[in-house]
Amino acid sequence: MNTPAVAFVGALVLVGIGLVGTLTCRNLIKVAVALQIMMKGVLIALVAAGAAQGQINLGQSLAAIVLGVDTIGAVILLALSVQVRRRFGTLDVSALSQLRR
Amino acid sequence: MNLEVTVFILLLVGASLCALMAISAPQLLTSALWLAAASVLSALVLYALSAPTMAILELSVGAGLVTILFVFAIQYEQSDTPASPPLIPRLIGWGLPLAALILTGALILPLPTPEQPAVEVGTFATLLWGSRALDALIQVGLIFAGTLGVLGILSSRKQVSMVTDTADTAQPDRAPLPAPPVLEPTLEGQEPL
Amino acid sequence: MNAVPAFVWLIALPFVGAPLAYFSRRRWVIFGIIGALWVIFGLQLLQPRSTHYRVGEVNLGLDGAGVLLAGLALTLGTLIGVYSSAYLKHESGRARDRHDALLLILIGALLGLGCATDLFNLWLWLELLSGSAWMLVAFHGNRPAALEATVKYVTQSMVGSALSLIGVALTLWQVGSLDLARISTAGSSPLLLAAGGFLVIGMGLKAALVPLHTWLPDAHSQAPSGVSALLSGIVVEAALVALLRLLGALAAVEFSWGALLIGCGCLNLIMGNLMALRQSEIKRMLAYSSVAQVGYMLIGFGITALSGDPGGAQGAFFHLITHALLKGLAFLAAGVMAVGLVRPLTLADLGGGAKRAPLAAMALSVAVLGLGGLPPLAGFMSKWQIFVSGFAGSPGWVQAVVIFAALNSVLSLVYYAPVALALYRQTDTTATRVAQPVSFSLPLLVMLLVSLLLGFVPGLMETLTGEAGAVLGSLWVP
Amino acid sequence: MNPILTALPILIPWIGALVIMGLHRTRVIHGVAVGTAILNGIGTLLLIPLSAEHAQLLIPAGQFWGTWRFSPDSLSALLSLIAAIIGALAVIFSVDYMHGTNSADLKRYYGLVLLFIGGMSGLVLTDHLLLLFFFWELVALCSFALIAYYPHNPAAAAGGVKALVITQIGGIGLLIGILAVGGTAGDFSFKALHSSALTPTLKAAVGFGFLIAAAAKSAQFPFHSWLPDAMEAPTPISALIHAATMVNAGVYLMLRFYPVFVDLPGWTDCLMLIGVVSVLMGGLIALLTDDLKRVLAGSTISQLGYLFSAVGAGAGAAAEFHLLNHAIFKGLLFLGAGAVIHALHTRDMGHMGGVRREMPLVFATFLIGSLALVGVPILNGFWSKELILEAAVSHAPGWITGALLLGVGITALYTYRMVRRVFWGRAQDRAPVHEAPLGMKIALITLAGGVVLSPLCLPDLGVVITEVLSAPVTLLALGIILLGAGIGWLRLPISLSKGMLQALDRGLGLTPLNRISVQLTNLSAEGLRGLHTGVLTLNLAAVVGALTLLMIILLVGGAL
Repeated sequence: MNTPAVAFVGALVLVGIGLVGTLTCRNLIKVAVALQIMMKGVLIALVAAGAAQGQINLGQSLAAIVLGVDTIGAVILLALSVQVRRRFGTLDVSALSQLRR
Repeated sequence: MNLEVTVFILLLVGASLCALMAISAPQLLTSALWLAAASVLSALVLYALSAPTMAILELSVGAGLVTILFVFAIQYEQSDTPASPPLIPRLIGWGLPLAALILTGALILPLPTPEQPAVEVGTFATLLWGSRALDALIQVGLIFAGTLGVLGILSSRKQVSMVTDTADTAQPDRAPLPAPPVLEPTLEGQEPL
Repeated sequence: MNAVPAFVWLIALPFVGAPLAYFSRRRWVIFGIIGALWVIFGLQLLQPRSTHYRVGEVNLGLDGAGVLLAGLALTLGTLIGVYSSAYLKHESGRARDRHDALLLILIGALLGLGCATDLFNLWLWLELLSGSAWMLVAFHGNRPAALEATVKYVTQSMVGSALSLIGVALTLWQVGSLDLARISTAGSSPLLLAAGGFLVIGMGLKAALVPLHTWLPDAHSQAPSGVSALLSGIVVEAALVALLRLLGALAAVEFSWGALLIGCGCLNLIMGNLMALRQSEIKRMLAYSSVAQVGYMLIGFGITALSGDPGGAQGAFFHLITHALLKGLAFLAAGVMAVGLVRPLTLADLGGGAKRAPLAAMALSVAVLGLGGLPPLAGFMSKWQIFVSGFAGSPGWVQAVVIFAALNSVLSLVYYAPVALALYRQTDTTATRVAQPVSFSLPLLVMLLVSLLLGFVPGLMETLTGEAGAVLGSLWVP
Repeated sequence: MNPILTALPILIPWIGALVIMGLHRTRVIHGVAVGTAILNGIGTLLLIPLSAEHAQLLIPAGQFWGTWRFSPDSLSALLSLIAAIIGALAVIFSVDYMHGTNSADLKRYYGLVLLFIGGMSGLVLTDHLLLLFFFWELVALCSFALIAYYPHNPAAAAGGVKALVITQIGGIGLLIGILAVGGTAGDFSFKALHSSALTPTLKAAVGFGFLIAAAAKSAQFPFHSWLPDAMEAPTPISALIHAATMVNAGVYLMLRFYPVFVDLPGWTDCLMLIGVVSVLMGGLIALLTDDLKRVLAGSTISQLGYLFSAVGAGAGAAAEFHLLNHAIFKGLLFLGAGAVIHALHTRDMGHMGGVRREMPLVFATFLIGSLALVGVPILNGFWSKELILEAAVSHAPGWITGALLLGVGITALYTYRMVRRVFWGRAQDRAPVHEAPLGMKIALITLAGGVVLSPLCLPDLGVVITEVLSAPVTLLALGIILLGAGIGWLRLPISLSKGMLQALDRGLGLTPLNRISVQLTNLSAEGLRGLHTGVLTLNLAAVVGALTLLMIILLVGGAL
């Protein structure tokens, strides 16, 4: 196995850990942390895919844009959690379940 | 297995461990710091993949800016939510992603080496600002939308004090129907069909 | 560099316009920009189709499907812009400016999405689309329910984005390019198969495939009514078109994507209908019914993917149009009905609706009955086209699916019919007619008339849907 | 004659409906409605010469629709006339019946009635399968809205939705049939059904699809349960839609396409079986209920069952004749019942009785209608029912004839019971009532005249008379009628066996099946709603679960 392949597998593991985090964490901010971990995995995966094709700079530029998008997502999610804390008094996602059925 | 691959594996295992710590740490602040650590290690992975620009970006934005945001949000909240058990059984929470991962692995491994990798023309800058200029521009639009949205979300406290949770539009002709003062939908206890 | 075709301006204008609308703080700016968009769109229609424009390495191309999406986005966008003038009358000026700017960005994202021919570009447009949609759902961020809906929408969307990006990375690994045309010539490989899987989940989340739909009923019922109309009418469907475009590029992969789509369609139908059956909140019921209606489109597109016959896609595109009109109409009318209510609009509140707001009542009942597929309303005509293509020369199980879908439209009548009934059975004797502002009645009237017209003269859209269907059909030639 | 006149029976009522939408004063609305209905009756008469000269109205309607073709023949002219004339009488009747309604509700009422009358004419006149489906659904929509007409009655809303849903389920049969025909022959004219492109399997699908649609529309077993619930409609509506016209649409469909499907194995047997079971089921429903209108509804199911059996036995002409007669006498019975209900403000026969003296005209006309329903000679029901029985004797298996004869007895029994309970006996704790007003009288007398005179329409009346009078089955039927009425007169302890009858009704009526399927749908809907927990974590778990599942599918499907 060459290095990009190793990196890609590692990236998938990171995405998997992120998924585990979104499923096991109850705190909204921790869910945001888990999403960040997923995105780290995605960045590595994109760059590794570019590297495998000898197009490392293509992979880099895609990853740079994804990094921007993902940062905006994180900011929005954090702003939302600030608001959630204000309205619901807690960050526990189980409190956010009034829209049910 | 040569040295290069070993270094890679070590870095990735380190990043994964940090990630695991981040999602299992009881304190939010610890969690954010572990995330920063994972970010630094992934930046190293990126560097090792000979993507130095991206590594620097990840270090500054991913490990720096985002961590600051997280810490800010956590400090702002001052919340020390005690660790509560997850909402779904741990077996599912761990098992489902693991199963997805294994199945994906079964599908794609071993990752084939492309037969004739294209020879790349241009540097990171020319690619980002030349070839993918459109994407960069769309990203600017996204940043604008996100900023507006965050402004909206964070400013809604003022509206509450002004409008006091009444209605989205007021129609003076029609008195509001008797309703609970809260805005939660009343979904319980419906009449059957 | 070749001459810049008109549609590039079409895409660019909203991004210039959005800050302009936000910072100028004048409401007419948004209408000016939308008017300019219409002019450019008209000019573009005069030009030959499938024009291309390169920005760097990324190709933009306007084909039949793009024209259809653009036309629909502009129509709905204009009407909702008008509608919101009255709907947002009591909001603060800043909030309204924000709404307008985000609306423009949403329209721009829809226009761009229709033109994308590059996988990553497609993903990014979709991201922009959902980004502006999130923020519009969060418009009533001071309400806990809206906040909750936004949190779910954002989080689930982001998981979807991450999963689609894994698909993008896998494709890049295998093909070395992200151009959809290049990908379609790459042949079959397990990597592309896995990439397809990740992309179906990631983009399917935004297109509300069951069981990835859980964000939809919450978000669509909590957004302001005009925004719900846009979200249900076109945003979800645009994601579906994006998904189909990239699946079309993966057509050479040895897997029956068509069967997968049809299967998902059946799931969407039954799940959406059964969930909508017991809802008492009108907007939530409409949101669930969108899940079901996406099912019809999935079946239509799936038939094309299965056999390469463009008829199914044509029917699905027609259904996309009629659904956008009817569901948009239903949400707008429900918004008019809900005026002055503190809590969500329920079925019980509709009593005497025909007396209070005759036009809105008419619009809502035509919309729900049309969605339920009663001939000769537009909703029947589009379902009919899908059924016809599914029946002619398809394998037996597809015909069974068609019968299943037809049965489902009866099921949907069980929850649609009471809405129409409640409006006209005037239990609320105290109801008096409430004068409606023009900005409420005008969009309702336009959509009502157009949807009625489409029911009686379904041929009107034939060129449009035919071209769009042919675009998707050509990808799936066996 | 100009073929454009063919469109009159559709256009006159629709234009009238549009005009009514713009009116405000109730008196004017009544007037315009009656005027339109009468004008429509006259306009529809033109169909007789038009059908004689095989007029064809062709309207090119674009690529999707093809050519709209309206071509009246004797069958469609007959049905269109029934719709127009009974429609006109129902509208005249409504002037009194709907007296005192506010103008908004009245506009809705007359608008829908007129829309319905036009739709019904369109349904029988068109020669275009898709257009047929359009009219088919249009009349269902009108029926739905009119059943649910009364604002404060939740049973009305439920009955309306039930009728709509059940006829829609049947409508799928029609839809599938049309899909198959249009998909293979590429043409929606009725001729396309004869196209050689239709393979035998496909043809069978079309035939049985149409059969399901017809059974649902005509409230035949096992789809009959909507008709009794539809009795929440205003009574003129029950007379018009649920006795005289719309329920006949199914019979029309069968009559129209009988030549196409007669060779399908099992098709005619199925038709006869449905008919026979409906005859008995309907009779049972009529026998078991205390609600006057439900008795009539059960009777309608039962009489339509005779029509189905007759079509199945190949006696198309007899079926057409009975269809006409049934429309007249059942329309009469419903309007008479409406007059009584209007006066007494109840539908429960337990609270009636003794109306005979107070409403002599209503009583006389109702009696004529009842005798015709039972099949007493020389009234119209007698001739057509005997013709059907005769056809059954010669073309159907013996047990079917037996069941039909049993149905004759049950008819006599429940009719006797109904007339006795409403008109004889003592007036129980109720205010005295007066004879029906003028508009009602006009409608009742006209229809009663029709009951006596309609056999005269038959071109070969002499042949029919000799045929019927010489057939042994006629005597047998008359004997059974006497027996049935005698059981009623003796008041034999039906109540003792009522439990048994109810069990039979429940078992055969598939009410449990019906209820179970409704409950199953509701339960699954409720159960699924539980799945939407609204908890983010679980939503995300569903996403990851879907990813896992899809990966399994891809692994398996990609390996194949």
